[in-house]
Amino acid sequence: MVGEELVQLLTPEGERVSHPEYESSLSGEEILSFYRDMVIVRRICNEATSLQRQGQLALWAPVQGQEAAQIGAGRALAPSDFTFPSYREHGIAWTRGVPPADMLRVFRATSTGGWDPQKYRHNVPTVVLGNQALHAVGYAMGVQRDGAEEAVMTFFGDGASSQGDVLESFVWAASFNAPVVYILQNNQWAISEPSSLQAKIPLYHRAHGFGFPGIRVDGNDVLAMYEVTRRALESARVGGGPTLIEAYTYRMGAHTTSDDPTRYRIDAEVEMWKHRDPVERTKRLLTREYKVKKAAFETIGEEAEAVALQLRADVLAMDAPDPISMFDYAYAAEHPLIEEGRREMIELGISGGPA
Amino acid sequence: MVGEELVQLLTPEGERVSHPEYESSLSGEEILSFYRDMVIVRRICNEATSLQRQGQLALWAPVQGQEAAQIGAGRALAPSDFTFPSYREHGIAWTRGVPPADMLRVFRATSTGGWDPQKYRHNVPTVVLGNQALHAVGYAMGVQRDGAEEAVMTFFGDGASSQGDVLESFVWAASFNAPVVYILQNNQWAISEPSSLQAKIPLYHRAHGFGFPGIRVDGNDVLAMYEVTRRALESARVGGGPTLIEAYTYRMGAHTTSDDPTRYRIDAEVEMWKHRDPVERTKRLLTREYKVKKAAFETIGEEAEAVALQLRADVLAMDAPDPISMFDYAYAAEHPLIEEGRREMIELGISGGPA
Amino acid sequence: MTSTTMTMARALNEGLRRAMERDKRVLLMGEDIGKLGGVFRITDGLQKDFGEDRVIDAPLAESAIVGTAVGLAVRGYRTVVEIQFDGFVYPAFDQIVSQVAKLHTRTDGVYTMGLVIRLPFQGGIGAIEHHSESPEAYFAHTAGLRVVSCSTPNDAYWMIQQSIEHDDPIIFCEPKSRYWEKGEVDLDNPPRGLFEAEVRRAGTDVTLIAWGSQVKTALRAAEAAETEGVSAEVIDARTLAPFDFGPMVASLEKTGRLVVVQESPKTASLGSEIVAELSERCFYSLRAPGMRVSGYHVPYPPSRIEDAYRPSVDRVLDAIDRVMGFES
Amino acid sequence: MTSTTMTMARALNEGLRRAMERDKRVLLMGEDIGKLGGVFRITDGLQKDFGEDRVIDAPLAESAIVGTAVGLAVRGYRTVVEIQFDGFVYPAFDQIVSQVAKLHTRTDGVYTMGLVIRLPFQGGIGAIEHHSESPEAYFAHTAGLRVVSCSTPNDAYWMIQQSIEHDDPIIFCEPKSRYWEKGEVDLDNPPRGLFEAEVRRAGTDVTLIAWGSQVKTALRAAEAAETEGVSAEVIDARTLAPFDFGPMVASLEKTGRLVVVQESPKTASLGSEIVAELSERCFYSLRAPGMRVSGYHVPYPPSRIEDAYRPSVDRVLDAIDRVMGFES
Ligand SMILES: Cc1ncc(C[n+]2csc(CCOP(=O)(O)OP(=O)(O)O)c2C)c(N)n1
Ligand SMILES: Cc1ncc(C[n+]2csc(CCOP(=O)(O)OP(=O)(O)O)c2C)c(N)n1
Ligand SMILES: [Mg+2]
Ligand SMILES: [Mg+2]
Repeated sequence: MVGEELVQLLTPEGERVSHPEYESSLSGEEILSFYRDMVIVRRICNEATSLQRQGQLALWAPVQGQEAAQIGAGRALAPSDFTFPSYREHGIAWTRGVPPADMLRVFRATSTGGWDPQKYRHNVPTVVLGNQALHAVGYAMGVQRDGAEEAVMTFFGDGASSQGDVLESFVWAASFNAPVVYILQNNQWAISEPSSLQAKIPLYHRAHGFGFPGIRVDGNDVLAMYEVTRRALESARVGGGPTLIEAYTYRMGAHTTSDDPTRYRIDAEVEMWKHRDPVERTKRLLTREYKVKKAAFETIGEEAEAVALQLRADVLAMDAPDPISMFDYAYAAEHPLIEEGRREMIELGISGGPA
Repeated sequence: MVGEELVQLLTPEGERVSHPEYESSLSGEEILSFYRDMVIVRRICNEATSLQRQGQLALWAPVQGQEAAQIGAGRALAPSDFTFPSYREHGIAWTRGVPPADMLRVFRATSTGGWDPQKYRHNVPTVVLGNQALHAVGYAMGVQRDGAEEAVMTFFGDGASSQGDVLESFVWAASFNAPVVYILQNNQWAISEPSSLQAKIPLYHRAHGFGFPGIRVDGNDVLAMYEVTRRALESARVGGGPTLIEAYTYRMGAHTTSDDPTRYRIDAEVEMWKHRDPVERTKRLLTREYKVKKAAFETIGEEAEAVALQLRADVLAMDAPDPISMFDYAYAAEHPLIEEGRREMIELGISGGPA
Repeated sequence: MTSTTMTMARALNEGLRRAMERDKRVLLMGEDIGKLGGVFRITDGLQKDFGEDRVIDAPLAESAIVGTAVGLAVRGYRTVVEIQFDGFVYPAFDQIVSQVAKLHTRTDGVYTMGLVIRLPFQGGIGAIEHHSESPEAYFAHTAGLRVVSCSTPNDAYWMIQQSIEHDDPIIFCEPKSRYWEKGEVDLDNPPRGLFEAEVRRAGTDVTLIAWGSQVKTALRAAEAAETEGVSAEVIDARTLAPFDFGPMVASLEKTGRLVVVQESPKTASLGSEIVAELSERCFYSLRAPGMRVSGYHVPYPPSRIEDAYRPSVDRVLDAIDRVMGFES
Repeated sequence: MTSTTMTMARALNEGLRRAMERDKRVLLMGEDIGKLGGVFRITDGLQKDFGEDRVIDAPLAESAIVGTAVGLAVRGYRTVVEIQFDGFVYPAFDQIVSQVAKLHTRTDGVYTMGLVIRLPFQGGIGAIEHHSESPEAYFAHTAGLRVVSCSTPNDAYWMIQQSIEHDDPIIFCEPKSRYWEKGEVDLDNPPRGLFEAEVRRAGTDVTLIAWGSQVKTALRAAEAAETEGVSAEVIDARTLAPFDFGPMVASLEKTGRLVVVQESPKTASLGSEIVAELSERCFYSLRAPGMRVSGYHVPYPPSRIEDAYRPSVDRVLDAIDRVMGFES
């Protein structure tokens, strides 16, 4: 896996390696805070998985294994940047300040969005594979028209990379030199399909054919993810155009809690990737190089527990909305069929009326 | 325009040039027959244009300027290969044996197809940009399953190269190693949009990003088009997978007879391309190198006249179909709404009944 | 009142211009809409006057045209998208159905999808395949969208402006065969609200409902019926989703007879909707079942025989005869 | 007669297997249909038995899945396409509408588009967005296509085979919420033709028409109505395009009252079509207007409240009450 074409600054063993073009600009403190984010995101993910098992969520899409890809990319964002996620970007949501409970609303099936995308400058999840890539380019065209120094980031998987929308967005991003950074999380699988079905050569090459840079990064190396993303964002903000970053990583868990990965992949593969764990390698670096003490790690662990506890409480308190709320935002303006629906629901006693 | 990246074997002046990878395998006789094809296709095109001006066609999409791209590619096909054209492939249709009058049925608006695609192994035109690229890959997957040594060729323009269907087809062709040869006729314009709007770097690079060869050929050089296409087809037939050939050429005429190119392009550009004319340069080669005499050219000119004369007669004899024919092939099996429609049409006296 | 005569094409052009002057966040995007002014010249001269940043020639990819317009809407822009012909809207269908129609809901109203998708639709211009379709039912069926259609230059001028100002996404259907017909345009006052139907001709025996290019067919059928002693009222639906059923009900209460004239195939069409809904709302008034005169259930035929496919005055008269004769 | 009990999921699996055994040119294509057997396990074990050449895991691109199936049809193959969920069919809409529906016509019948597009549809499984849609009206409205839906394991087993053998392209709608319900399957004889409706319950006062998962809702409503003294006939439409109106007309001539139960929004829906067509065919028999119980005109809501969106027994009973009370 490691080769000339993969940007890596930190080995699975937690050792630094140098790269001709990138070097880490992060202080020990910053790395620790990245580590903290990763631990918390993993804890959120585990809590969500257990909430799902307990019947409190309809579904969950675990992010485990991809924490470095997301925290590295997410921490490189400026507050004024804007992000268009797919459905597994819990780590990105965390870096954008989305409350963990809000991330779970879609999965508790009480909402199709979950948070105020304008407040966090992070759009709600897009489930139809690839749709969001075009939104990102369009938004970026708006940034250009506003003369703003902002970048836009969007996310998709190795599977979604085959969708026409993603590929058309490459055409457009190149044509309009749009300030977009694509984070392609190649987690090796699209449900049961290996990434080799979507591409016979490394996915980051796609960008070159459209005329913009594509880079493969060790997606389990939070230092490399951060540096490569930061540079791409900076370039985008000042008119350098789009970049495709392929975060080479692994989905440690199931596709979703509905999935059974034993049907299509072997344990040995998962085992191999355990050795490349993004959280562990960062911890090793912190321990050895920055002499971070056990106590500090424990504090972070406790913090993560607290987040999980709060999350659980928040989720359990999350009731199904009043059915009549389905009419609230179908249209911005008045609509006779909405009036008719509301009326019928009240007449049938399904709802007492609008809140 | 000429550069390392462009395969050219014959200059606009009609002089041979050598290329490190390709050389012409054609005899003088063969080149003369290619020339003949180009002349006839151009004559067909001119006749169609004047038929349109005289109100005999609803529309015409001129191919003038692209004769070498199409005759070079088309003559490289084996009879058992299969082709999926767009709407401007009159030269390809000619090489496949489609009667010229049949090519005009769509434009006389008496048919939405025009010929028997199975007989000529050449599908009827596809008007929705890019759709045909996927059909070609699917057909090629069928070829693979049949264990046949056949290749599939499909055509699209610089504009259509931006469509999701074309790009998805690249994913699939690469993934299944499908025996497909793509002929991208970059004629510099998509109606009023210059090809620079669709891509900031040469279009043939797209293929590389998907993991298969892309080659730019002087599309006005019939020798180069033939050699490059032939090799791509041979490779495809024996499991070598897809190739993208960008034929760098020029649409000398209007997009269609409805178009007014003076609104978006300057005369000087058209003038420049006149000097690169595909027919003239072949004639120069034949004259100088093969000592082809004026009489031989005249014979071909007469042949082309005869084709045009016959075409005109055939088109004028082409009546509007009986309206009731619209029900003939909407479905393969019985359908109550078809029966209802037929009945109504007869009752209203619009038709006397099925033929 | 300033009033002037112009074609529908020109009226749309002027309407777009006014909307762009009024609001800097209005953009136009589509294929060949810049220098060429669009294949129908609806955007003629607008790129010259408003610049390439506001009148955007798009790479040839309809899903991208609509998808980027969604992103622009998130950024606060209002994009008027031109789809070159009806038959080329389908590559954008996913973005329209999954995103344009739903993002307002999904964000609890944070984002308004104030985008207008202009669709030259219906047949009658002798075009080749895919240039003559009537896809309005697909969009009307889709919750989250609105669909309107103009049939006169005056409506074109005002409805395009009203659509751009409206906060919900609108599929704006333009009857391409009427682009070059002239009519009076009142430059000061809109004829009515965007979501209102209009009675184009008063009558007492039968109600004809049509939209876009078929309004004219209905009017001509009404004239022909008059000579046979039948008084037909003609309603231009104008808003196709939601329908403005009020004037339709009022008319049916008077006439008791209904004929819908549309170019799309009949099955699960807007005609089906009108007949179904009015059969409910006017059950006691209806003296005959509502009839639909529609395109046949076949792919749009070669245009040399399109006149036999599209509703004709004869076919409408035949339907009028049938509803008039029903009680006998 | 060999008969056995199985789930609808299993019945589809067995039906596919039989079709593949019978005809080597039958292929399956879709996302995750190989090792995984599809997210609903409908193709479980088929790749193992028929090989990767006949059961093809597709790259994630629906337009390509359908577009390549068109190419395979040109080559003489019959491809059964699995769309993973209803809401993911839209990226393929263009290929379906512009190619699948039209290539037979365009080639004067030279190519038959013998492909089947399997669509797990309708809601009721507590899923997230885009996994619960009812897009059947889009396809029924499209000339050149046929649409069918099964509601029992026996129908599933036979209808999938009949669809594969049929020469026109078929959108095969599978009610995903019923995949795991069991029923008797007759392995020897098909229950009836593919394009025939079926009376699932005889009754005399009101006709309920439904398809897919809503057949069960209608049957339960009929039972509940029985206790209130109303005898409801339930017709499973089975074929949605074209509809088999014969049994519907026969039923209405008896009952004079019509309620259609569907999950899609009401506007320009199949329910609209049924009401419009039957109001014409049964004008004198109808004692009340046909009613539609439908999904509301909103994007499919979060599934915690989907029960309020989908037709419920209560809503059907309410509609029955309304048609029963109409003449009073
Ligand atoms: C257009 C569309 N088709 C199918 C699906 C169903 N689906 C959801 S996730 C998924 C796999 C995506 O894989 P990938 O893009 O690699 O992302 P990952 O799940 O690995 O993060 C599929 C097929 C979908 N959401 N959208
Ligand atoms: C999906 C789709 N969108 C739009 C059109 C309308 N249209 C027809 S030809 C054309 C330009 C195509 O340009 P190019 O692909 O370069 O081919 P060329 O005409 O130059 O041969 C356009 C926009 C179409 N046919 N299909
Ligand atoms: Mg993946
Ligand atoms: Mg071109």
